[in-house]
Amino acid sequence: MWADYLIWTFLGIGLTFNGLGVIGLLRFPDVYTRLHAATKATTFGSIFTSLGVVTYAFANLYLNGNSGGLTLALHTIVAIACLILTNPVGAHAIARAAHRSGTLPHPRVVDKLEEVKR
Amino acid sequence: MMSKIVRTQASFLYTFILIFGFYIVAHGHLTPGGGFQGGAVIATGIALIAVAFNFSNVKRWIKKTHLTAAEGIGLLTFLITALIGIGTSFFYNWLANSGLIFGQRVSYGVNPGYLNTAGTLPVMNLAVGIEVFGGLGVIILYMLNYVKEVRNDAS
Amino acid sequence: MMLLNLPYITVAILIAMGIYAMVYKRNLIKIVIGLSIVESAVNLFLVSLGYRRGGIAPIYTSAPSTYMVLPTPQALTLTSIVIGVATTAMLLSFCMVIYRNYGTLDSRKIRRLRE
Amino acid sequence: MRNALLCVALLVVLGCLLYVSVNPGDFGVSRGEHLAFGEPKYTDMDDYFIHNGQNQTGANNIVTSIVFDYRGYDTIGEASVLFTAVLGVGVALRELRKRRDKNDE
Amino acid sequence: MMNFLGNFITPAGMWNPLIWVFVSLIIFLIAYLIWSRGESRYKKGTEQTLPFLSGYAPESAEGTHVRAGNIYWGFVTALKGYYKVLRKIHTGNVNDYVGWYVGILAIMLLIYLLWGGA
Amino acid sequence: MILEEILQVLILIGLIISGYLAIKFRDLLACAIALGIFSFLLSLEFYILQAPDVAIAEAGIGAGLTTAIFILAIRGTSRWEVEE
Amino acid sequence: MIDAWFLTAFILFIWILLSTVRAVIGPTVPDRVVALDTINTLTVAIMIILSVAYREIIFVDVAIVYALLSFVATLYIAKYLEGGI
Amino acid sequence: MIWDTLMAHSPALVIIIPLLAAFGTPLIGRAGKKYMYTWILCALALTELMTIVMLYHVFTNGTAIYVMGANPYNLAIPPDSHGIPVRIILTVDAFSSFMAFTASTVALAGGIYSIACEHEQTGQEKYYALLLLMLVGMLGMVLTGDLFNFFVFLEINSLASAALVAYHVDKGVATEAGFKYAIISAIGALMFLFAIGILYGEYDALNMAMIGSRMQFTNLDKIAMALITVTMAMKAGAIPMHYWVPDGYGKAPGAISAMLVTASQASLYGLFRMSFTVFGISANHVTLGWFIIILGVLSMFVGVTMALIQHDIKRLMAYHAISQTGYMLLGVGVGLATLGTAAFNQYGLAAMEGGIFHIINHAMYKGLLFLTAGAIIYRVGTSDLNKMGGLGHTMKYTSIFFIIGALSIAGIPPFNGFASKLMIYESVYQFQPVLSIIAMIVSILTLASFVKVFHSAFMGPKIHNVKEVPRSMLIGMAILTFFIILFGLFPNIALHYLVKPAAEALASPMGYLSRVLGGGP
Repeated sequence: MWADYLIWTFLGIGLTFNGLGVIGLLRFPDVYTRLHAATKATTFGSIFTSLGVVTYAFANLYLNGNSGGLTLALHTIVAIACLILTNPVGAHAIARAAHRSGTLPHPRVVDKLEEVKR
Repeated sequence: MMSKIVRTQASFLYTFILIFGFYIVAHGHLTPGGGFQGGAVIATGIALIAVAFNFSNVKRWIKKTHLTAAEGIGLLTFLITALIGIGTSFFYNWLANSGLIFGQRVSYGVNPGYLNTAGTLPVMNLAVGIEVFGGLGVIILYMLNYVKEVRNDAS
Repeated sequence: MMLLNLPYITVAILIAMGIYAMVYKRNLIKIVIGLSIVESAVNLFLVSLGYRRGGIAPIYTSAPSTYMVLPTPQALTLTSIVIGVATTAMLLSFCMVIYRNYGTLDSRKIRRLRE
Repeated sequence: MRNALLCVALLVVLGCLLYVSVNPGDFGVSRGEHLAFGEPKYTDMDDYFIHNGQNQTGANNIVTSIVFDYRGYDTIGEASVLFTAVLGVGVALRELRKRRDKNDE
Repeated sequence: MMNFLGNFITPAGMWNPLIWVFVSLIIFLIAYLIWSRGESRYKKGTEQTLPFLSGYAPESAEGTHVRAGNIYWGFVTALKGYYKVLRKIHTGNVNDYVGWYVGILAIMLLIYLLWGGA
Repeated sequence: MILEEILQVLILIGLIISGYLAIKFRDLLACAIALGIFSFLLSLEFYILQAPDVAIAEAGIGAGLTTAIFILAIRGTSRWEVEE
Repeated sequence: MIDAWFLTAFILFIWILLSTVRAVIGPTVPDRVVALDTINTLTVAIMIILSVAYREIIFVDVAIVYALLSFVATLYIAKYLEGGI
Repeated sequence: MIWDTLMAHSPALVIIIPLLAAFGTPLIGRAGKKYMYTWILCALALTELMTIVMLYHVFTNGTAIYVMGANPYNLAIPPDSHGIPVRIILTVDAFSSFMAFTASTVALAGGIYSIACEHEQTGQEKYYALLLLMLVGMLGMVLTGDLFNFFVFLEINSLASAALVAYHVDKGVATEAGFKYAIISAIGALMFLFAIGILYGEYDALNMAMIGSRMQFTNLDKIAMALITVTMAMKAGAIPMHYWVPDGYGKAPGAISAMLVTASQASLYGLFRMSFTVFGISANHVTLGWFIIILGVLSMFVGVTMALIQHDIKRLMAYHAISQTGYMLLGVGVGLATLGTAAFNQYGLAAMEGGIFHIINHAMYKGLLFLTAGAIIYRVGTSDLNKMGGLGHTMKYTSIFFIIGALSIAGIPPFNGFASKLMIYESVYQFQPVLSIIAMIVSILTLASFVKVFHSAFMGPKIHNVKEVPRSMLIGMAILTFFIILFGLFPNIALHYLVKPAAEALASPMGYLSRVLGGGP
């Protein structure tokens, strides 16, 4: 069934990216890079796992005629939208707070934000 | 006051949280959720506003007295809704299966759910939602106010 | 059998941990944290009491089954959660006032009331 | 001394809680078996709710129907607890300014 | 119908508060009679009420008052060891409050589990 | 079904770890964060135990409000467990 | 047979446990907040996946609430670190 | 007709009235203080009236049950439920209504007293709302027949009490006391909830009668029993867990100290109710009874000896409150230890009557004493006995009230303390002479320490230039004094109408069970 393969593909992509994000969170040297890896990759990955769910829902709707599928897809899309809306803002706030609280980037070559502020 | 990005997003998300909280409250008898959960969601919206914007502005927008009044009114609505049933007994569900508003009959078993059912439950959900929203919101505001005051005194 | 009761074992460990924090930690906020852990553990206990293997959530939707988990513990847990947040908020506000008056959160120093 | 005694007490409490969690039924008294996770033995009250809740209250969500109808009295107590806590926070964090002025007098 | 003014029956017998009040009133009456036959020349506010302290002036009004901390000094001193223990366990520390609760809980758990059987 | 059970076991272990962290940290802010993680995992456990009502309540109150209240309280008092 | 949905949720949870490691060792508070944020995102993903696994549509509501609200906690911590509040 | 309806619905109305008033108080308080005072006093008086109506109802018709939300209000068991109660059932037997009467009386006196006593404080509408909520908590605890509902009202009671203990925020120590009280009661309540969870898990019921009838007394039940009894004893202030009592009582506003006594007694009610009704059918009475007796004796003795060395007037009285709680525990414990044996009818019931009678007596005289202490602090400004003296010159009424309270607590006839103490002494003597002798010694020491208070506060030369306290405070004290003298001179009234039915209701758990589970309206 093509729907199943699509779903598995989406889930696989999502899992991979989430895993990459988490590995980045673990392995990167300072807050900013960790933040980069964690937020970007996990948001992306979560979108893809949720897309798998949406695909499942539409497949259910069109192939099996299950009317609950539409609700599921709609709610999932709302959840993804919330993630997309909130995650980057949270990341931004953390990065700013980390900078302001004096956490330094690890191999400190140049700090543009500090220069701009000055 | 946080950065402009956060503020913009907060002012947008606040409406969203409000709508979603109201959805949770109103669908309390059909889907997971209900008065407490919806009220807590809306109160978190207040917490979001309180953290994202300058506190002096927040103080101007959201008055503690209004929240306390909302709390009291919600509780009184809840109590009086329960009290109306005292013809039979306190907390009697006098609207259920009566055919009036919220009084539609449901048959046992699987159904997609209709908003117009469950008697006094939606009313109580709404009342408790208002109460919890007021209560938790006012707790956050009290604490913020106190923290600000302490810091002003220290400086 | 042992493994299947794992939620209860977790509850026991969490309660013991929370009480440990309440008895041994000197910081008032730490004590409140311990209390809140105990409270969460009790909530978990209540919810897992009502679990039935293979049951669905006690909500009638389009799900075909009517073999549901027990609803009463969930209702009790809702009540207990709100009570917990109320208690926590009040205790923390007391902590703030105490810090203002005493200048410390150390429970060994906060004992003007003794004997 | 104090620490050792408290440790013993904590361990006893933990032991009893663990006993609660792994209890396989008590010397042939069958009621105790209920605490096995996922297999409640006696469910008569809850089955009543599950089977009659929808007819009696009209709510699809049985939990809501319990919270607001069958055990509505608890709910009003809970709402009062929240109200109490708000009042308590308000009492504790009352206006400081007025108090300071009074102290100055 | 019960008798309101009747006897108050205890396991060992009975007792009636009204009779007691009556008797004590009589005793007070006798006491008053004795008191009224006393020296009538005694006047308040004159020198007669002042204590005679070998010619020294009496202490000020505040000084003659026996303060609360001094009352039962002997009793407290006699039970010094007992009070020492009591003072020691009243630490006023929140941890100890919870600790005592947990301790009693543990003891009671043991006792009930060992001897509480039906 | 076996995966569900293992998932549950893992969540419970995570609960114990995060609870331990919430007690262990000396930085109260970190404690609040650990308590937030605790609350997440607890909510996930409720979700798996088929209690969505409770999960929503725990999500709304445990994850959002309690953390906020704790942080406000830490701001009103002091951040470190042992001052000096 | 192993359900693909449960398998996904399971692997996602392993990621969560790995992020918890960062919360444990993170040298500074911002590190821990990043871990919290990651756990939050992954929890939302798990909840969406599990709602399909249990064939319960309404469970997605919980995920929405999560996605909306946990962000507030992050903001509070961030503002604390900035020295706001 | 209306009278019948009122009586039938009185168990619900008793709680609804103060709850409604409490919810409305912050709204009314904005209109003005006069309106608020009127509102509060009306609510308290109405509650008192409803309690008396309920008392009458219970006295004439036997144990009343009220099912929340059922179609006839007294349908405990729905016809299609195979004999299990599903809703929350208020079960009001004589003991419950007796406790409700005590609580509302003290609350009425406290409410009137507070009007003058707290008029300088800010946030008064919060104070009165909390006072009403505390009353609601006590009433809910004593009226309910459902375990979880008991827990909820316990929480209301403890949170409201903690907030009120911390009411004088400007003092600083008050907040400390409030914090301690809140934390200890919170952990206690959580353990109680855990016990409820165990019982629910085993028997799938939350109704006390249902649990009592299904009780098998397995090891799990023993654990639950330990959790419940220890928590309740802690909340009642029994000795090894009494530390919050002097802090909380000592730093609370005067009227609140008086109400805290009643709040502790509501927990005491919980202890007795649980041990007699829920566990009493199958538990080992002797173990449970001796547990309560030992707690009682310890409380009596340590409480009074600690009180002797105090120099803070309210702290001293708080230790006496602990010591008097010991009498109640002793009396009822003897009743429990002999329950089911021939000795019960011989002296056990009398001991229980004494203990229960002591509850109302203690609430009245200790309430009065706390009110007088509040009056002294209100005028003098300090609670340190070392700095007092000569108040009797000017505060005449207060000193008279104090004398009455002090003589009553020491068990001097003709005040009410004597009657209950006499019953306890005599019946306990037949059970175990040593206990009775200890009780008498404690009584003597009580008198001694009150002589000390009276001497150092009211006697001696005039040190403070103070006036008599305002009239509302005097009225509050007079209400309690009225009951003290009434019960002292005519103990048969209380004994016949209040205490005997209460003790008999408590001693017959089977009656309770069959009333609830008997089915039918």
